[in-house]
Amino acid sequence: MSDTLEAVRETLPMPLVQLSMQQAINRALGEILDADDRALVFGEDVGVLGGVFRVTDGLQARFGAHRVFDTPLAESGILGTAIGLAMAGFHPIPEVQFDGFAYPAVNQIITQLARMNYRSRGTLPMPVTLRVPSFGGIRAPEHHGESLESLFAHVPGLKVVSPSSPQQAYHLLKHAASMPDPVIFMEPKARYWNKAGVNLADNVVGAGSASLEGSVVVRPGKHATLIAWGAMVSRCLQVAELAAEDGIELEVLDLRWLKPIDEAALAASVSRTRRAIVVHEGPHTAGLGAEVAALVSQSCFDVLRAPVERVTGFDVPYPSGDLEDEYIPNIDRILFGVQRVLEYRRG
Amino acid sequence: MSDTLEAVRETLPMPLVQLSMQQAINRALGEILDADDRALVFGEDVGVLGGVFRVTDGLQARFGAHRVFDTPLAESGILGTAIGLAMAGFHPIPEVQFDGFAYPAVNQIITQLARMNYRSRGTLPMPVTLRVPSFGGIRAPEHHGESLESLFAHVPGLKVVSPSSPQQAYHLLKHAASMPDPVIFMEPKARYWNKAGVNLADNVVGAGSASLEGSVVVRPGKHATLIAWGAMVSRCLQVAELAAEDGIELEVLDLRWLKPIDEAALAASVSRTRRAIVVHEGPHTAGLGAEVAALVSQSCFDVLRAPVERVTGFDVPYPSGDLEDEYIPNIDRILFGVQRVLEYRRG
Amino acid sequence: MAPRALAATLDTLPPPVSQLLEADASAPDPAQLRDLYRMLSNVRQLDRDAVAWQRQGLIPGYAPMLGQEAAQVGAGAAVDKNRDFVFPTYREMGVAYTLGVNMVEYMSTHKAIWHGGLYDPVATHFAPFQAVVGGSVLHAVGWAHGQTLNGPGASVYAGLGVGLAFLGDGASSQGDVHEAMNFAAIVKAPVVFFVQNNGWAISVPTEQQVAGGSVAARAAGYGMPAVRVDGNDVLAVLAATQRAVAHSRAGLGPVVVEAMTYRRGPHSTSDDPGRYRTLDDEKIGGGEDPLSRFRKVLSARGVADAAFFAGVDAEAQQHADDIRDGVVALCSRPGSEMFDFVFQETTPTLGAQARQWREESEHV
Amino acid sequence: MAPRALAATLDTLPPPVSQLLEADASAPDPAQLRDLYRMLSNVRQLDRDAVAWQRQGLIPGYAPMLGQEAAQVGAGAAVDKNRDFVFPTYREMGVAYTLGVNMVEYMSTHKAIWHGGLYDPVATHFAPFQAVVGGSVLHAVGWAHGQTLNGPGASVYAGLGVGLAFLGDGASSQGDVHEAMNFAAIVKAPVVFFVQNNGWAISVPTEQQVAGGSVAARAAGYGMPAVRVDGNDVLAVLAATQRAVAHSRAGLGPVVVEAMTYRRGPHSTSDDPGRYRTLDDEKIGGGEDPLSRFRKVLSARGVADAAFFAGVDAEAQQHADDIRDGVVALCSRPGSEMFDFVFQETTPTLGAQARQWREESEHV
Ligand SMILES: Cc1ncc(C[n+]2csc(CCOP(=O)(O)OP(=O)(O)O)c2C)c(N)n1
Ligand SMILES: Cc1ncc(C[n+]2csc(CCOP(=O)(O)OP(=O)(O)O)c2C)c(N)n1
Ligand SMILES: [Mg+2]
Ligand SMILES: [Mg+2]
Repeated sequence: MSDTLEAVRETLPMPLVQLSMQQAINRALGEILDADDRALVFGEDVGVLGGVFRVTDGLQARFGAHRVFDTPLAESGILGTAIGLAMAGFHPIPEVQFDGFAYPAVNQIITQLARMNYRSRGTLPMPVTLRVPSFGGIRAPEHHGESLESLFAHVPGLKVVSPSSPQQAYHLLKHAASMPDPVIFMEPKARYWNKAGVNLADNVVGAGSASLEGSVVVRPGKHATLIAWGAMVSRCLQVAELAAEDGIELEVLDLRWLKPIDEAALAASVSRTRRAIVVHEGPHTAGLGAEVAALVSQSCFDVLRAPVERVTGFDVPYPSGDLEDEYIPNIDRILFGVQRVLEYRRG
Repeated sequence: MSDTLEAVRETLPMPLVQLSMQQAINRALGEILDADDRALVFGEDVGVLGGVFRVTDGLQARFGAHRVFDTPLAESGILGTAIGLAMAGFHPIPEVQFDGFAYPAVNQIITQLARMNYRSRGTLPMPVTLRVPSFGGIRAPEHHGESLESLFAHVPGLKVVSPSSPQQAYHLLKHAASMPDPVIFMEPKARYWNKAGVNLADNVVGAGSASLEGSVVVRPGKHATLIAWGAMVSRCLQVAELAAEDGIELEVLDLRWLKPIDEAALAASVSRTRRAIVVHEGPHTAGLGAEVAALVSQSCFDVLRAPVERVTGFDVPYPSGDLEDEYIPNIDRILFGVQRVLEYRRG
Repeated sequence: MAPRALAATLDTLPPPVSQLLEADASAPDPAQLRDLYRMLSNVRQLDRDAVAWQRQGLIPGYAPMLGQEAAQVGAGAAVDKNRDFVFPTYREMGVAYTLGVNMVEYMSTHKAIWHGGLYDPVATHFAPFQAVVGGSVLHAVGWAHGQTLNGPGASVYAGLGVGLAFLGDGASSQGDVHEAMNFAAIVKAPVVFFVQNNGWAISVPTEQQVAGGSVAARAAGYGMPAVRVDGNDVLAVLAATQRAVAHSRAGLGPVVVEAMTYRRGPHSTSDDPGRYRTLDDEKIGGGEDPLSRFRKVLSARGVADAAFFAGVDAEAQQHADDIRDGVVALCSRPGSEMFDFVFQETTPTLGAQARQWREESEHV
Repeated sequence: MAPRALAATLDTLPPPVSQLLEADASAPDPAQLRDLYRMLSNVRQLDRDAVAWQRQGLIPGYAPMLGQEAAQVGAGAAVDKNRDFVFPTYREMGVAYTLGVNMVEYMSTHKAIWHGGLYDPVATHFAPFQAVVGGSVLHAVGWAHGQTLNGPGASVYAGLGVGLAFLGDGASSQGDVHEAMNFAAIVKAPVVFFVQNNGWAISVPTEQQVAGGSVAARAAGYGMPAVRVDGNDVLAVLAATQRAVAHSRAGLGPVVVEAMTYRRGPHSTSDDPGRYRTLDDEKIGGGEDPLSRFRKVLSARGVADAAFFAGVDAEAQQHADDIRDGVVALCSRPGSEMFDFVFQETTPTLGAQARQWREESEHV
């Protein structure tokens, strides 16, 4: 396959292009479909319409309705048929239209997709990349703003990743689609429309990281580490900017892979800063922040100067648009968390 | 309703009776159905058969097929109709036959059951007690040995409880069924058949605790706290017994309520022992142990003498019976965890 | 392509149980006929205005029901508000209106104030606004089975309360809908599955959605009767729904009603139908406007004239304006309500979170 | 109550596409007939023995298929092992046998060695043992749609590979089965939904499970043909399945085959049918034993005699004994395999867990 990719690459425009995340993902999907004729894109409204977020725009026209197709309105069906297609040797890249509509597919995801490789003793791999427009922040109707990473990360057999920028999205999706295991690809829909420069060359992802695995430090700092993913990364960068005005240097770690978690990167960063705040949109209890806090509390036990703070959504159903800003960690709440870890004194 | 309960109580046999957990739950269900004529018990095979574990044995004969009934084989349907029945003023006590078959119902549980009270601004309460025979240890087929507490505990709007003894099971189920909110009642099926004395009088639950809320210290100790729930409680008691032979006094805390978590009891115990090991069957990453470890690491930051240990299932699909003992935390693995916290020295 | 409303009819509903039908299905008298038009006109106006409100920035989004007025008003008018219960989706504005739901409270969900809407579902017999496609269909079955369990004696009327589950052609693909129909047919729950087959699920046409072409046709497989009806003919919808309700009310079990209609507008205000259908498609698929059709019927029967229509339409504009004022005046709910309605009995953890939220958010 | 096998037949499968049928459905010749009996006898023996193994403590549990031999062997014999693919439940031992799956490897799941069994699903065209009721039905649809996408050119034969989804009457209640049938019918996937309606889902009789009484009858609602067949008549099942497979193979889309049979044994070795049915029920519901029925057919046709049957049955006993030896010899898999098969490409976290497991468990 890499030969084909080589060929494709030569026809690509110059490396740095300005793309929104939605465009970056669209471009990545096009390249994947181009390079791998077993790749299929399907889901609700991904064909003629090009997806409710236009992420699959133009793909059906380009690759045909046999490779990019609309399914009936049934998420369990989408995942179940994806599994069957993988058994038939295809590389399905299904979409679930919104985070909150992945729940009907949870049974197929957990009992089938995540287990088929195991159950079959490796004879039936599941190279399925499930795209899920995720997280909140767009004043959408109910169930259109949810964070399922904790649910997915708990499931043995799944890998979970969430890009925070167009650059990440483009490269991580291509990487995920090349993997022989199921990957849940959580797209932060609040960031779909923000443009940024994307380097289309391979292996140029993240600030200084040459790897598509693991986490990335997106801003170095020394007083505390903000750990985030998805849309919370840019919010944490804003917080770091503000804090810098007061002389506080916050490191921002984009966790990126939510399963497996890059434990080494977490430990390395917090060993340096000795203080950590994990930030996420999903509810607090049993959120992925608990896992991060537990890992950091263990690996940095000797050096931590304050308990790991968790600034998260509350243990309430994701609220309606009007209350969204009260629910999602906002700059103030994150700053309060920073303040708590900085001012912590042993009792 | 308490008048009716008063009357029922007078007809009960003498307080202390020997019951298995399966019998204790059966008895509690009978009393609930007796006292509350809006209570309904339904699910797959709960009627004529009396449940695959005989937990509902005799209830259909006693209360009629309109109050104790078999449903078609459809878990989403079971939960969805339970929600509708609750909207019609009933108190449904549905059963999902096994943990791993709750997944098809996850959409109804998360997007509907857990949210209806919120969505309706408190006008449509959901007094639904969902019984789920849970956890592993019985050498059963696939999907019959899983731990869904982390998934459930993360969902805003659900309460989650797991009894560890017949005594707990009897009282907690009656308590849960009297609550106006949805409760997931996770029955440790590996403990269904162990008999123990049950005090049928109200408010006599747990070692010394008069309350049905929160956690219970089931064995006091001073060198470290073992935190567990369900079938792992008795295993931790065994561990404590063994450790005591070496002069190590382990406290065992039965977490009991998995949502809300009794943060005060956790903090109180570990503040005393200054070391903690949390033990559960479910997979490690994003398991409920992460939440417990994060909470303890925060509340006991100043006094903790070692990182909180998590002795859990691995991040692998629940294995077949033959490998079950390799997967579920066994006495040795728990003892290794204890050893790690006791021997920990700051680096 | 022919107008969808003219799709082959199907009617397997046995002849009505006369006694019970009387209450439910006496043919509408002139006053009732005029009332139906009044409702159609109000609903049409409010729907059009809501789209405008979105363009004006008053509400962030809306799901128009243009073209489905007859289906919704006809169905809603067959409901007994005292004992039946409606389980809507996100597009049943017309049913809500017909049931007398306060429309400002209803519209609050589109203003992103509260997901379920601010109306009281218990008082209105109209379940909370539901965004999960197919999500509430099983609730209708459970609720309806509850009426059977209560027994007819629980009501002062003869017959059972009936649950009305609203669903679309797209929703019919969901597993839950199958589970609901099977459950209902097994226990003979008094529930009417009211399908608005409006030709589209966002961009996907019914032909690519409903294998076999008809949701009503599936009823036979469950041993359930069904009626497929011209969903743009308000009287036909009313009559079919009344018959279905009467059947269920009599304890004879569930019924599927499939109203063949057409979603004339976009899926929602953020949709762009031009991407998946032409204006010609819309014209042909939609057929004659349900309101103008009904105006002709009323005129032909001599029940109403142009002056009546003009008066009603003007009144409808006034109502819509009043509702707009109410929607403008709608304030955000206090953030504390995020915590207040999670449980009937809150928990210590949630209490602590609410306190922290208050400290960090309210006083900043 | 009449024997279930005699339930009204239903046949909406159009006349066979002759050319393709030839490969699939030439009427069995005497050798093939004797082979069918051989398979029935082997399956019967192995099934009975497996129950005994459980009583003896050799395996912790087993789900007997007693009474369903004709349904399973008949269906299995219609499969082309080179291009079709079977998606079983937990009770398709007879299909596995017919397909030539190594029975020791198959039985390993009942010995609690490995959930999916030790056989290679890719080599055998028999998907892993599946405990989720209805869980694999959608996989069959996806796999079958993949055959359409591959195109007939991908095969050296004329026609498509066909997916065979096995499901029970109980499974038919699951939402996934509806989603599967709808998907399949929309895309005309070459899939045969083979329903063994054996009267029971554990303790729940079909009458309380399948509204309308027949899974095959639901096919019409999806615009799909169906055949309901006497599931205890191996030749009838074979013929029906062959016709269904030929239909799908020709690109004409999915088919439902409903084999009316009876679960003569308990649901599993831990079940106690005495709690929910009488011995009389069993006798009447089961009708005549499928094996003795087939023996009569073979005798009447002069294809086999008592000596043949005795020989085959003795051979079957020998095979079952050999398999027993294999099952006895089956060793536990090393615990490290828990970690080895989670992913194709393992992760650092999992690697660390495997190391810790090894340190704490292997060396104790
Ligand atoms: C379970 C679920 N999946 C996907 C969606 C996204 N979605 C919202 S409406 C819709 C189409 C629904 O079509 P239909 O049931 O025909 O109703 P209509 O919109 O035509 O009224 C989709 C796919 C959803 N809300 N819920
Ligand atoms: C999703 C799911 N729910 C519940 C169960 C428990 N269970 C196992 S078999 C069975 C009955 C299945 O009946 P049917 O589909 O008719 O197949 P049969 O057992 O008769 O072969 C049940 C309820 C399960 N395995 N999977
Ligand atoms: Mg529609
Ligand atoms: Mg069965």
